Amino acid sequence: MLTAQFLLLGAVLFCIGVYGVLARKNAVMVLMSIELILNSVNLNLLAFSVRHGSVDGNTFALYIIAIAAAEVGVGLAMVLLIYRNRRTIALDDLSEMKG
Amino acid sequence: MPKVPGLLKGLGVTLNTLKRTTIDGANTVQYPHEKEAPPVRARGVIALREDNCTSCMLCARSCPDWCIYIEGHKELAPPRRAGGKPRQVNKLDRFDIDYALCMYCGICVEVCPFDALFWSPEYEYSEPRIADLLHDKVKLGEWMETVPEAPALEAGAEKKGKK
Amino acid sequence: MTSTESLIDRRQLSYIAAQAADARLNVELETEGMTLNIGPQHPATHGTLRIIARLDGEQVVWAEPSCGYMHRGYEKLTEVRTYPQVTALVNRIDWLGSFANEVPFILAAEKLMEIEAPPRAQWIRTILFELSRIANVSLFLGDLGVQMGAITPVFMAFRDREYVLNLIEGATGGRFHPNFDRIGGLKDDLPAGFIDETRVVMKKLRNFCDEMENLLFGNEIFQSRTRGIGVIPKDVAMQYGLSGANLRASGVDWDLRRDQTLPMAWNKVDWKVWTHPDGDSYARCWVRLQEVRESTRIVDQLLDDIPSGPVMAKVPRIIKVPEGEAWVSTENPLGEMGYYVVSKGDLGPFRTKIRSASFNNISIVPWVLKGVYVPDIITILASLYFILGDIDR
Amino acid sequence: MNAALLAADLPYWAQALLRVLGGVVAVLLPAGTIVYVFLFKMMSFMQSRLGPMEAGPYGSMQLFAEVGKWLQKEDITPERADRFIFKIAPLVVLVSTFLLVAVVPFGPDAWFTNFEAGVFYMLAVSSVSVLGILIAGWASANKYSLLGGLRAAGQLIAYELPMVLAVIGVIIQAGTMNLQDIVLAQNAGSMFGWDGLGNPYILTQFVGFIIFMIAVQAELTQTPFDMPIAESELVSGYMTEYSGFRFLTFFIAEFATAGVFSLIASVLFLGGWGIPFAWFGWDTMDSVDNWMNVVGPLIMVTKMMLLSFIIMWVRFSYPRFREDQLQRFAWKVLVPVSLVNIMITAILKVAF
Amino acid sequence: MSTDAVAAIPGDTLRERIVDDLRSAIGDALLDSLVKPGDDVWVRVRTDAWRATGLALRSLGFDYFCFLSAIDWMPSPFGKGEDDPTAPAPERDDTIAQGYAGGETRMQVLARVVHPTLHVGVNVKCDVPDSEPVVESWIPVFAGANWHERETHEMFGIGFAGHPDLRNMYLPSDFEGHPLRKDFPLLARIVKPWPGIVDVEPLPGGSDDEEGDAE
Amino acid sequence: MLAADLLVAQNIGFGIIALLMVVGALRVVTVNNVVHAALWLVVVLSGAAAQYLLLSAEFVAITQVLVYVGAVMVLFLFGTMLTRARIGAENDLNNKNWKIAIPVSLLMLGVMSWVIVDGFRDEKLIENPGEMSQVPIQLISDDIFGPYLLPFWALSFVLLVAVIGAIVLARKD
Repeated sequence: MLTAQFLLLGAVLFCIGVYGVLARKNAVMVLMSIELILNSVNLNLLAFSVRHGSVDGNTFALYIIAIAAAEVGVGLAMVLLIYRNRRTIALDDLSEMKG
Repeated sequence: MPKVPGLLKGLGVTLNTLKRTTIDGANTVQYPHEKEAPPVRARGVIALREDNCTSCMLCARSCPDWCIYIEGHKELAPPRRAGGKPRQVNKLDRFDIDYALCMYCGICVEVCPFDALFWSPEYEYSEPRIADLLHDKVKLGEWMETVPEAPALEAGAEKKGKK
Repeated sequence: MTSTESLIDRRQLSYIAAQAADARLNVELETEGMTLNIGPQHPATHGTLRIIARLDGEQVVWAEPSCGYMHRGYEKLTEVRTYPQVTALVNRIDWLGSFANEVPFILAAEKLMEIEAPPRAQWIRTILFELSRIANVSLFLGDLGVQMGAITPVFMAFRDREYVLNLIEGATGGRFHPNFDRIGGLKDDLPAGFIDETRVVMKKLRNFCDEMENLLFGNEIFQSRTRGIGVIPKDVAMQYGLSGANLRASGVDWDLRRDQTLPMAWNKVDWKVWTHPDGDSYARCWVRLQEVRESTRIVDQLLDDIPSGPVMAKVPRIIKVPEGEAWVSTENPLGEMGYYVVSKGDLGPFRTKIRSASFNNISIVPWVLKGVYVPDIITILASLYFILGDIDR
Repeated sequence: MNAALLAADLPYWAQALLRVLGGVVAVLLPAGTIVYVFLFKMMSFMQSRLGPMEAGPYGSMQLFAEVGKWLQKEDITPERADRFIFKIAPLVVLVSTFLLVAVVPFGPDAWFTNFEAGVFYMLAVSSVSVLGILIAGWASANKYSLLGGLRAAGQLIAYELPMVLAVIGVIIQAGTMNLQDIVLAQNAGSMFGWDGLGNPYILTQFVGFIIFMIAVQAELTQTPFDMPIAESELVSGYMTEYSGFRFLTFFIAEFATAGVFSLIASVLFLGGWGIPFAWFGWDTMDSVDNWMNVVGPLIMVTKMMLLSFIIMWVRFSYPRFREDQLQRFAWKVLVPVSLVNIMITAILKVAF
Repeated sequence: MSTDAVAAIPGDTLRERIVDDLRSAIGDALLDSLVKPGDDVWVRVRTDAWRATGLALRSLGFDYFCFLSAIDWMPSPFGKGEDDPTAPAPERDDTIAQGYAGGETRMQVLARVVHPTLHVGVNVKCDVPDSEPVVESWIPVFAGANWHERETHEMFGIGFAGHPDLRNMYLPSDFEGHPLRKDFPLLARIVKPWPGIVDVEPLPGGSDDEEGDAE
Repeated sequence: MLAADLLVAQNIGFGIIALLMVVGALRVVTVNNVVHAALWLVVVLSGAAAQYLLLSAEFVAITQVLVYVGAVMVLFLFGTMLTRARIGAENDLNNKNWKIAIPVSLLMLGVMSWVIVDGFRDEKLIENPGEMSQVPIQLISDDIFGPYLLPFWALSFVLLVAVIGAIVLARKD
C-alpha cells in the first residue's frame, strides 16, 4: 500500500466536497459537502498516523469527528430556523442575515 | 417518574394469568375439534314444520326484512269425518327464508299461529356463496331435527302453556 | 358571544398552553402543517369513524370527526315498521349493549299505551339491562388497553365478557341482539339455573375489575397517559350534552337510573352513583370501571328478590299505540339513550327521534382535540367511548 | 459457529463461509425461538388462550407456516414511493442485526470476531438500524409511515445515550471494552474475596443493568416504547406499507435484534457463557477447558431466553408512553441516573 | 341512596311553574304549552323567539342540552311501502295534524333541555315557516347544538341562521333531497315488492267464500 | 498468512472501497434529491470507516460509524424530512455558479494530485504490512488524556456550546 493512494483518495473527496459547497443551493446539501471535506481530512490524518507510526493522527481524527457532529447539530438547527422563518432553505435567497 | 409498585402489579397480573392458563387450561375452545353447545334458546336457524303451515302469510307479512317468501295454492283434501264435505286446505308450494337478509329477530316464529316455525340453535350453515343462504322448505324442514325442547323456567315464573 | 363562551375560550386557551408546555424535549421543531386522516379504516377508531386532523408536528391544530360511514337511517326505517319490528331494529344501534337499547323504546310505547309491565318483568329487564351494561363497558376496559398499546387487557375483557353474553344468550336467545322486550313485558321468563349462573359470573366480573385495576389503572404509564389529558369542564360537558360516565367524570352527579321514576327496579336496590371531579380521560375510564362493579352489585341484589308472577301484562295481540308523544330516556352503557316517539295511532310510530349517547359524546371532539398530540387523540377518543352505530344510527 | 476453533486447519474462504453460516444461525435461531416461545405461546397463555395449535404439535410449526405465508404474498410497493429506497430499507435494518451478532462471544473460542472495542462496536452498529427505519418511513410515501419513522429516529437516538452510559459502568469495572474479556472478568472475579459466584455485574451494576434493559426495550421499539409502530395511532408506523417478504425482513430483524440484545446483556451483566459454580478456577482465556465451546453457547441461549422473557413480559403487560413522556424519561431520568452510576462506579474503582 | 333522589323528583306543580317562569321571561312568544300530568312538559314558541327561548331556559337553570331535531307532520304519501304495485294507489289521508302544543306549519323544530339538579326536562317546539324553512341557530346558547343542527339541516332541509357550517354529516355533500322528510321515498320499500302481497292462489274453479272445516 | 497476500487483499479492498466512495461522493453532489444525497453520503462515510480499518484505526472506524452513520446522518435525514423532503427529483438544488465550480474543483484536484504524486511517489505506507496491527485503544486514550488534554477540554466546551446553541436556535419561541 502506498501513502499516495490514501492521500489521492482524500484529495478527490476534498475536491468533490468543494464542488458541492460551491455548486449546491440547498443548505442541507452544502452541509453534506462539508462532511465530505472533513472526511477527506480524516483520511489524510490516519494515513500519516500510520506512516509515522504515531497515534496522534487517530486522536485528531476523533476530535474532528466530534467537531463535525457539533457542526452538523448547529448547522441543522440554523437550517430549521431559516426554513421556519422563510419557508425555504435555498441559500441564494438568503441575502440578508435577518432572522 | 414511574413508581415501581403499579408497574410490578401489572406484571403480576399477566404472570398469574400465565400460571392459571398453564395449570387450569385456557378459556378458549379449539373450535373445529371441540364445540361449545349453544343454549337451548339460542336463535341459530329457523326450522319449519311443513305439516303445520297453512301458508297464511303472517310470518312473511310481519318480517321486518321481507326475507320470507311463501307461495301456496288451495287444494281439496279428503274430509276429516266420513261423509263430510271435502275440506279446502292451503297447500304450501314454496317456503324460502333468505338468511343473507334475515336479522334473527324471531318475529316470524312468534307470530306463527299454527306452531310451524321453531328456533334451532344450530349455527354451522355458512356458505361460500351468498345465494346458497336461501333455504327452501326442504332444508328448513331438515332443521326440525335439531330443535330442542323448551327449557324449564326459573323459580317464580308463572307457568303457562306454550303458545 | 355570550360571557360563557368567552369563559370556555379562555379555558381552552389555557388548556392548549398547558399542553404546549409539556412539549417533548421542550424543543419544538415547527414543521410544515400536515393533514392526517385517521380513519375510516384505522385500528383506533373501532368502527368507521374518520377524524380529519390538521397537525403541526404532532400537535393537533384542528380536528373534526367525519361520520356517516355507517348511517343506516333508523329514524326513517322506524316510520315504515310496526312497534315489534322496531324493537328488533333498535337493538343494532349500540350493538354492544343491545338489550339496553330496547328498553327506553318499549317504555316510551308503554307510556303512550298507559300500561306497565308486571314487576317480575321489570326486575328481569333491569337485570338484563345491567348485564348488557357490563358486557359493553367491560369491553371498553379491555379496548382501552389496546388503544394505549397494552394488548393483554382486551383478551381478558373478551374472556369475561363472554360469560355475560352466555347469560344473555341463555335467557333471550340472542347473543348480541336479544330482541327480548315486548310492549307490556318480556317475551319469555328466565330459564332455570339463570340466577345461580349469574351470581357466579358476577363474582368473576368483580375479579376482572380488580385485574384491570392492577394491570391498567394502577400502571403509572397508563396514568401519565390519561391524567390531565382531554379535560372537559363541567359546563362544557353540559352544553354539549355529554352523558353517562363522560358527564359524571366531569363532576356532574347525574344518573338517569336514580334521577327519574321509571317502571324499572333500580330504585329498589342499594347502589351508588360514582363521580369524579377531574374530567380528564382517567376520570372517565375510572368512573366506568366503578360502574361495572356497581352493576354487578345491582344484579346481585336484584337476583335476591325477583318477584314471582307473570312477565307479560295484558296487551292486545295487534298493538296499536294511541296518538301522542312521549320521551323516555335511560342511562345506557354509553350514556343517555332516549326515544322521542310520535304516534298517530297506527301500528308503527309516526316519527321516532333517536337520541343516542355517542352522537352527543362525540360532538365534543372538535373542542377537546384542539391542541393535543396525536397519541392523545387516541386516548381521548378511547376514553370518550363511542360505538359507531350509536353515532350514525 | 465455532469458526475460530477450526481456524488453524481451514482455508480463508472456508472460514469466512463458516462464519457467515454461523451468523445466519445465530440470528435466525434465537429469532425463531423467541417468536414461537414468547410471541406465540407465552403471550397467548398470558391472555388465557392457547395460541396457535394447528400447525404441528402445539403449533410448533406455525412459524414456518407464517414464513411461507409471507413469502408467497405479493410484494407491494406503493405507487408514489421511492422504490429503490423502499426496497433496501428492511435490508439495512437486518444488516444491522447481523453486524451486531458478530461480536457476541459464545465460548472461549466460539466467536465470529474478537474486536478490541467490542462494546463500542456493538453500540455503533446498533444505531445503523435507525437509518433503515427512517428511510423506510420516508420512502413509503405515507404520513403514518413518516411519522413512525421520525418517532423511531427520535426515540432510538434518545435511548442510545443511556445505553452507552449504562455500559460505561461495566467498562470501568472490567477495565476493558473487549466482550470476551468482560466475560472473563466477571467469571474469574470475586466478591469480597469470595470467588465462588464470580462477579456477575448484575449485582454490582444493578442500576446499569436496569437502565440497559430499559434502553434495550426502547431500541427494540417494544411496548411501552412502541410509539414508532403504535398500532392504534400510526397503524403500523414505518412498517405500514410493507408486505410479504419485506415485512418478514422487518419482523425477523425485530426479534433477532431482541435476541442479540439479550445475548449482549447477558455478556455484559450475567457473566456471558460462564455460570457460577461451574467456573473451575480458570483465570485466563487460554486456561478455559475446550468443552466450554460446546456448553458455552447453550448457557448463552438459556440466558438469552431468560432476558427475552423479561423483555416480552413487559411488552405484553404495559401500555405505551407518549412521545414526549418517553423523551422526558430518557433525558431527565435515565441519563442523569446513569451518569451518577458512572460517577459512583469510577469513585469506587479508584478507591478499591 | 336513591330514595332521597326519588323524593326530589319534581311533580307537575314544578312543571307548571317552569312554564310560568318561561312565559314571564319571553312573554307572548310562548304560543302554547302542555303539561302532561306525571310525564313531561311541552312548550311551543314563536319562530323569531327561538334563540331567546334557549337563552331564557338557560337562565332558568336548564343547562343540559339533550337533543335538537325536527318533526315533519305531513303524512307519508308512500305509506309503509306495503302496497301492491300493480293495484291503483290507495287513498291516503293527507291532512297535516300537529302533535302536543299545537302548531301551524308542516315542520316543527323540537329540542329538549334538562335541568341538571331538578332533573326535569322541557321539550321546546317551534314552527318552521313553510315558505322559508329557517330558524335561528342555538349554537350561542348551547355549543353542542352544532351537530344536531347539522343533522337536522341534512335530514329535513331546515336552515339555521348563524350556524357556521351546515355541511352534511352523514350523506355525501352532493346528495339531493332530505331523507327524513315524509315526501322522501324510502327506496328499500320501493325496489322490492312486499312478500306479503302474494296471497295463496285460490282453488281453480272453486269459489272463495267457501270455508273448509280445517283449523 | 503471508504478508504479500495481505497486501494484495488490502489493495483490492482499497480499490473497491475507494471506487465506491468516489462514486458515492459524486452522487452526493450531483443527485437531485436530498434524501438520496444523504444516503449516498452514508455510502461514502461507511467506505471511509472501512478505509480507517485498513489504516489499522479500529477505534476511529467504529467512532465514525457511531457518530456519522448512527447520529449525524440520522440528524440530516431527520432535518430534511422535517423541512421539505419530497419523494422524487427536485430541480432547484444547484445554484447558478455550478458551471464555474467544476473547473475550480478540477483545478484544485489537479494541483493537489500533482503535489501528492510528486511528493510521495511510490513511498510505502508502512515498510512491512505484516506488522500492521490495530492501534490499541489504550494508546489513544493516553494520547487524549496526556498531551492533547487541552484540545479535549476545548472540544468538550465546543460540544456544550453547540448543544446549547442548537437548542436555542431550534426553539420555537
